[in-house]
Amino acid sequence: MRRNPTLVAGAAMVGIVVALALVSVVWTPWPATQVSPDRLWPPGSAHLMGTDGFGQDIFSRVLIGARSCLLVGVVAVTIGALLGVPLGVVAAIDRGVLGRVLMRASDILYAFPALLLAILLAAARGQGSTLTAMTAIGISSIPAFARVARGATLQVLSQDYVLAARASGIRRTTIAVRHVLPNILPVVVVQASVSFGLAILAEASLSYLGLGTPPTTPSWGRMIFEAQPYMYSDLNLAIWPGLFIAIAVLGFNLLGDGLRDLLDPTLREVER
Amino acid sequence: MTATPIYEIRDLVKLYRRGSQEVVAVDHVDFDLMPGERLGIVGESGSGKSTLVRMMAALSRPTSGDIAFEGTSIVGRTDDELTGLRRGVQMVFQDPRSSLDPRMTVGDIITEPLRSRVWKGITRTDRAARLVEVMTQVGLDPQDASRYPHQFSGGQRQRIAIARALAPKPRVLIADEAVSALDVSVRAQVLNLIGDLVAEYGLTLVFVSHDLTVVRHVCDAVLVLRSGRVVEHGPTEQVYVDPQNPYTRQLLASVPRLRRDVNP
Amino acid sequence: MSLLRVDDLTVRFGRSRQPAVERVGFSIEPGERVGLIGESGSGKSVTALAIMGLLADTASCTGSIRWHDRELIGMPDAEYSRLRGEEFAMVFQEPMTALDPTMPVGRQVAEVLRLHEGAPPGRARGRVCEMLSAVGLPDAERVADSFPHQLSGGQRQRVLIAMSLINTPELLICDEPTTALDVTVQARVLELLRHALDVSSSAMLFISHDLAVVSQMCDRLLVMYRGSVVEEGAIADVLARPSHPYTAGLIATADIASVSPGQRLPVIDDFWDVPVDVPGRAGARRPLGSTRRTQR
Amino acid sequence: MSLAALGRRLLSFAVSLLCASAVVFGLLNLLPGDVAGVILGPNATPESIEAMRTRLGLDRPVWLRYLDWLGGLLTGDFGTSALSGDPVAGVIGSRLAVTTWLVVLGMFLALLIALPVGMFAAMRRQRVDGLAASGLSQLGMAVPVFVVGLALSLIVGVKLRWLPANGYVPLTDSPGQWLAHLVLPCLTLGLVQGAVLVRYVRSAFIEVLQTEYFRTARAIGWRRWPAMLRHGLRNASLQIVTVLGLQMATLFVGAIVVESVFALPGLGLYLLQVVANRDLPVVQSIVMVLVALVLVINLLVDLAYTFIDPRLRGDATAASEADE
Amino acid sequence: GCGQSSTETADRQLVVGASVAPNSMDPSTSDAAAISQALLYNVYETLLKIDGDGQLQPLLASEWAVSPDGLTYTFTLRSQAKFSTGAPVNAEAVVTSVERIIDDDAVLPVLKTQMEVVDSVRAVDDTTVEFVLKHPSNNWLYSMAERAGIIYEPTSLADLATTPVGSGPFVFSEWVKGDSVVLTRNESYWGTETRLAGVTFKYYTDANALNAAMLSGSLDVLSNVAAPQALDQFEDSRFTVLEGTTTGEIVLGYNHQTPALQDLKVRQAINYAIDREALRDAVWAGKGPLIGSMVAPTDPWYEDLSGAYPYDPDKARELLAEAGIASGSLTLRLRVPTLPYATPAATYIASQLSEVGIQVQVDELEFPATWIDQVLQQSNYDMTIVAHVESRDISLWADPTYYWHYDNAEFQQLLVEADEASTQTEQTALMKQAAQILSDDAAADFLWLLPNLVVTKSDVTGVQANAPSLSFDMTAAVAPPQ
Ligand SMILES: Nc1ncnc2c1ncn2[C@@H]1O[C@H](COP(=O)(O)OP(=O)(O)OP(=O)(O)O)[C@@H](O)[C@H]1O
Ligand SMILES: Nc1ncnc2c1ncn2[C@@H]1O[C@H](COP(=O)(O)OP(=O)(O)OP(=O)(O)O)[C@@H](O)[C@H]1O
Ligand SMILES: [Mg+2]
Ligand SMILES: [Mg+2]
Ligand code: NI
Repeated sequence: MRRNPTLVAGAAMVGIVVALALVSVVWTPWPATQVSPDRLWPPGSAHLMGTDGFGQDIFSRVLIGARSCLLVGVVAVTIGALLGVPLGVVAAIDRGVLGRVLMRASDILYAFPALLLAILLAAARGQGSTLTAMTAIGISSIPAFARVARGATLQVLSQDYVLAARASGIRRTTIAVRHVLPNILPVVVVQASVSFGLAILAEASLSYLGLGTPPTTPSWGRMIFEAQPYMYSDLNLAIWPGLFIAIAVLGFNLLGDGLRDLLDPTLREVER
Repeated sequence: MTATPIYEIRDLVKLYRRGSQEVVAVDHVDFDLMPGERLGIVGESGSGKSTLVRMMAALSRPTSGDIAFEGTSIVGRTDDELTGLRRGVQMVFQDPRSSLDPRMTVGDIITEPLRSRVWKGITRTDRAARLVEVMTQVGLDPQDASRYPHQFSGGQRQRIAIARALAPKPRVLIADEAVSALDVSVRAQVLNLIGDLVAEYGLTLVFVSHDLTVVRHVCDAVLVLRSGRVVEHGPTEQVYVDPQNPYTRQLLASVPRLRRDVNP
Repeated sequence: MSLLRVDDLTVRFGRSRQPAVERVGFSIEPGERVGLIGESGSGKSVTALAIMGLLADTASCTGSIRWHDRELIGMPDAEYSRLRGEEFAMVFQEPMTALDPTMPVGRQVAEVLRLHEGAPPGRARGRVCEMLSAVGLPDAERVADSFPHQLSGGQRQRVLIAMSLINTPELLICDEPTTALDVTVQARVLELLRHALDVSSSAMLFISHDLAVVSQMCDRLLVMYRGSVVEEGAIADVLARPSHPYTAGLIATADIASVSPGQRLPVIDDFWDVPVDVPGRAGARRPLGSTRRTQR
Repeated sequence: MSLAALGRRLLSFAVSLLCASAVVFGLLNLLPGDVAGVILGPNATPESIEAMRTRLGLDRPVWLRYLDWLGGLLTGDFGTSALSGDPVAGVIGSRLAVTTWLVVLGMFLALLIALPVGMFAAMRRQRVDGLAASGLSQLGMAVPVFVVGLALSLIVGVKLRWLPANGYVPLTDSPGQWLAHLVLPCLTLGLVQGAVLVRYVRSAFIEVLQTEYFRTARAIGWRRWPAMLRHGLRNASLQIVTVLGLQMATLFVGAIVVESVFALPGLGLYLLQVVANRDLPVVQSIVMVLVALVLVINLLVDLAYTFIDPRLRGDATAASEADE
Repeated sequence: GCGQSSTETADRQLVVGASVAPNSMDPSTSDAAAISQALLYNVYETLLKIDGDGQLQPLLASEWAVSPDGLTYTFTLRSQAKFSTGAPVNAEAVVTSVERIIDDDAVLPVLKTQMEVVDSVRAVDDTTVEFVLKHPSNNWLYSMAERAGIIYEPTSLADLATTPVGSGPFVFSEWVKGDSVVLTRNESYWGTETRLAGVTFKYYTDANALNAAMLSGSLDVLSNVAAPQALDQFEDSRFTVLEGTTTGEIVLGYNHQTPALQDLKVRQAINYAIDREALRDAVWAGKGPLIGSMVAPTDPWYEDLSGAYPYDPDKARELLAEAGIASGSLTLRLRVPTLPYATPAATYIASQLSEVGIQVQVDELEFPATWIDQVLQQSNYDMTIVAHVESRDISLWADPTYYWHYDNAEFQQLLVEADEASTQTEQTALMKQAAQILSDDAAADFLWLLPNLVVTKSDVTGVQANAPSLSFDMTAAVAPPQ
């Protein structure tokens, strides 16, 4: 631990975000969506981070925003990993038609970057929504997981212990579960961490384009978007959510780097 | 020995495609392996040694030719039809780092062959008993079964690999460069161990190496490969004392020898 | 005066408490061929790299390495670089990876000339081909234009030797130059190396874990064990009267050919029972779950 | 690469394109709402909308429209905009030029930032300044693009008024103005992308630093930086080119955000507009162009690879085992 | 021109920043307001025009006469009027233009409705046109001053969507789709030539980008500030801020088919629950008057009805209780378009309604396509917010099929009577009644009127503060060359 300051820093930052989200479940200083005439207050004792253009308490919104931030990351990463990892593993194990078709599918998917996909999906639903954003970001992270999983699987498959297992008559599916999955886990975890950061950034961008989280749910990306008209006079509105986005993304990136060092120093850079 | 051969290898060919070129890794190889025989396969890097033994263990399919194990062909069989081979043949690989799954305990590694479908009847207690047995045989402390491979030295890891191969009581042990990655100081130990085990259980041994002196020590017959072809095959002593093929002679002559007669 | 004199060299990596090399001292005279032998991880390569000044950034080096009376430890990189490849050179273990895969080998050899002599490209090319022929590469022109992946392991190692000898350095350090090669190729490369050294009359530090090879290449022998030099002397002396159990074991096991087939091979552990005090790390830790000495 | 291998690569590229076109068309034709409503506005009657759909050919079966569109694409005819009635190809062409300038210049800036910083961070990865450099890049990666863009626009454009805060002037109108308008967007893209690149450049060079051939280069007397430039750059560029290719591709899409921050009339901003209008012929074609660009860049990266890496030039490509 | 060519004193080409880009150049077949904004009165002319105070003024017609029964209108055209192609604006051109609106299938239904009342149109001589109406209509003459009344160059009709040709002081020069429309001075304008070299309309989808562009000096005129929170940034000697009115009533529309909203008490409760003044302050920086009904202050029958439902949450809760709605039991979908005023207003309203016990689910629908599809066409909503920018669009409430589904016979009758009223006073009185009904009935919550917040560089003059029509009229603008 002491030897891995990256990991510690990353974990601490992620910890902050998780703590905010947990706290918001039981307590916020003010109702996060309550408008009031106390508009555009600077940070102070009543409102720790001040209030926004609707008189809503920024600190409360930042607290609740941590929830959307984590939710987006968790869902996107889950979609990406659940679909991408098996895809990559199967593509590596089956070098026949199936494997090639899967890899081709993943490559084509790769040509639809998150933002494009989100725009199309959001357009398809006709309205921005957190779910759409999460799905789009998740789907577009599938190829990254697939590639990483495939590469790692190929590497595991080239190890002699797989040959030894085959020589003992162990089935391929058993090999995949017993040897491949545990051994590619570190790479997948690292990728998940990086994808998490990317998902948060993507959600922020989508919110900025008006395709992300809907208006009444506090989300950090949305808060920056809404702070724009006040950019000249009340920078306070944009700084807090901006700061926490940076903390969250930086946290997950550092966590990924730290985990990589911890789990396997020889791991190659993950896909971004 | 009048017994039937345990392996009959006929006109075996293996081609690899490399881009648009073809590489003949094994080129019309023919030989028999008798039960209890200890066969050394020597040759330079890339001469097709590994390819040959992998086909013998049905880990790779020949391009043409036939391999019969205990009288039945193993070529073109599905995994389910290879039960006999899988029970009877085990392998030890070169690199003790990559041949042990870093995320499994030594106990799990050694008993893995017994958990395969070819050994259906074996219970958990049977396996535990066998684990203690083989670990003791190869000179490991059974107490270490819950440790992970990286906690062992190179020589010990190779012992683990050997224990895994011995666990299902195979008739044939194929060792592919089992000592090449080891330090000289450890190599002797492992060689002794293999020699002892083979003698004790009457194993048939296929011992692959590029080091002629090592092969001479454990094997009673040698097969010299060059570019996938057998250039010489005969009893060890005969090959060493009176090599027939110029290539074998060159190989022997190249082995560095300790020079005690240095004059400073 | 010695060509190279190493005193009390200690190398640590990062913050680890165990030094990789501890209080190593030896010297090399002009033209002398010294063998350095020891088990894997005993610190041979680290010693060689310390002399070359090419240790990783994490390494900290103490003690003294003197080259012709000039202290190398702490020498600025610019000055050090002028010595490297010119006065002393090194051949590495892995010929597969020691050459830049994206550059024709001829140009890589020519670089050495240009770096130190500023030779014009035309003349450099001539010298390169000459040198390549000298290390037994018959088709020197073609080889010079090849990329590393188009050459065999033996050819690559010859190119590396050509590279290190082209400026006729006073000292050549070879770190297991033949370990990755086949026996037949190894025999030829060693022969060539001997010949080349005879011509250039350079001194050599030859690292290997194969006692037989060292005995053929060197006059003097250094034995390292867990970071320390445990034995030093003329080859014949050491072989005849090893003073350290590790050396004794090494000699016994190295000579497999002399053990008749089928007999049990001597192992190093056999020699540990002889009580000798091990210099270097007192009470050095045995590897975990270490083989019991009594075990057969 | 052999001719046959090149052929295979091109064939697979074509198959990918075809599949992608089906995906694009399928996805977009699931969208609710159509352009007929937008054209006719708030006061339209259901009958007039039906009539408009018929006029626009929106009532024909989906597969027939797909084939038409595909056939058009193959002959270079991207269809006509349902809203304005003019050919899509021309609009996309002029828009693409803006986006391409943005992406290419942005990437150039990113490289200009990332190469020295990344190399420095790799060289001095154990020192404080090297760590600071990579830490800074980590921080750069954690800030959303639009925040960087807004900040630059606000500070340089509005407060200091050194450069236009946003907007665009075509190169043909006034080269000076054109450049002035592109500086901030390209810088935004360059900073953000550069931060990401630093990471890759750093790790690529760390890898190089640990290779035996780098050690050889040092052993023959190269000093650190020259050795890095002479032997490191080309080898590291193998990895960097891959990353660059991947990023270039996503950049074309990522440019959407930058274009909306800086109101640049590029393809991305246009896409947002036409999606909002459900001008499907245009949306389809833009998405297809973007996707095709990504695929083309991937192809180019593959080819660049064989150009940089001599190991791939001969036929000794990675061995493949046919029967397993 | 008319002799006094002033090329040597020509002012500069002004760059006007605007929010929504046009998607076509034909105002008769595409409903986008941006087309009229750029082209009406600047490029295209009508027989009469609406001036800055909402009054009708002669333009192509020097005078017009109405028969006593209010059915026959006779327009006298200016003989010197001509299109930029050189062709004269004669009675023939007027008849062709009007008949096209009536007969061509491609023309927007709105415009057809406005011209529905025309029974016949006839060229009496080269400069006299006679319209016969089916019944008297006050609205019709007003429509003739807007886009339905544009006089097109008869030979240009085929290419209207891309190359408009008119008789105005500017000629269309270039349209870069989604980015800009360039107009240049009509060197041979029939009337008083403009002093500008031309006008470039530059479009910024993002309201903040528009502000930034103006602040950084890239624009000469900002047609309407869509993010007024930054308005005080323009309080600087570099700029002049003009604050006028538009005809854009921001309406919180109720779907009168939603069962809960059919109850007058519920609608009134909502109106009481919303603090419109605070809402306007938060969302639009306090700019724009509170109106209380669907009438803009530039209309003659304007009355300030904004006091009808003062902010009174208790009253709201009371009314809800009377309507039998328990707190928290009513959930309404507020589906708003992605427009700068709509989403913030939705956030605000959702919060205030939740205080009186109405749950609000806010959906942000992409504008225009999704909003039009979901709200306008399918009426798949309970409440929505949109600004109705057409002038005198109170008539929309008379159409029960329109998306509000407001069906009030009395109101409809009043509107018909007002249209056919023979005097202005009579019409005004009737219209006031109609507006009152909308207010009493809480037909919608009329939030506030979109202000016209024009910013110009301080050397630009002659830009009108009010926007009573869709046109952004640059014909009188003056700016010295730089
Ligand atoms: N999977 C493969 N794909 C393509 N070619 C292969 C593959 N495996 C081996 N070869 C080639 O087949 C030939 C024989 O290889 P093999 O591994 O059997 O040699 P070997 O004698 O075991 O060598 P070593 O001593 O280096 O282990 C070599 O030329 C090798 O490059
Ligand atoms: N860059 C490094 N960072 C940390 N430790 C290192 C580094 N290089 C070497 N070591 C450690 O230093 C010790 C000596 O290593 P060295 O490479 O000198 O061994 P060697 O005698 O050359 O072995 P071999 O015969 O395997 O080449 C080892 O324990 C090794 O782990
Ligand atoms: Mg092999
Ligand atoms: Mg070494
Ligand atoms: Ni080629």
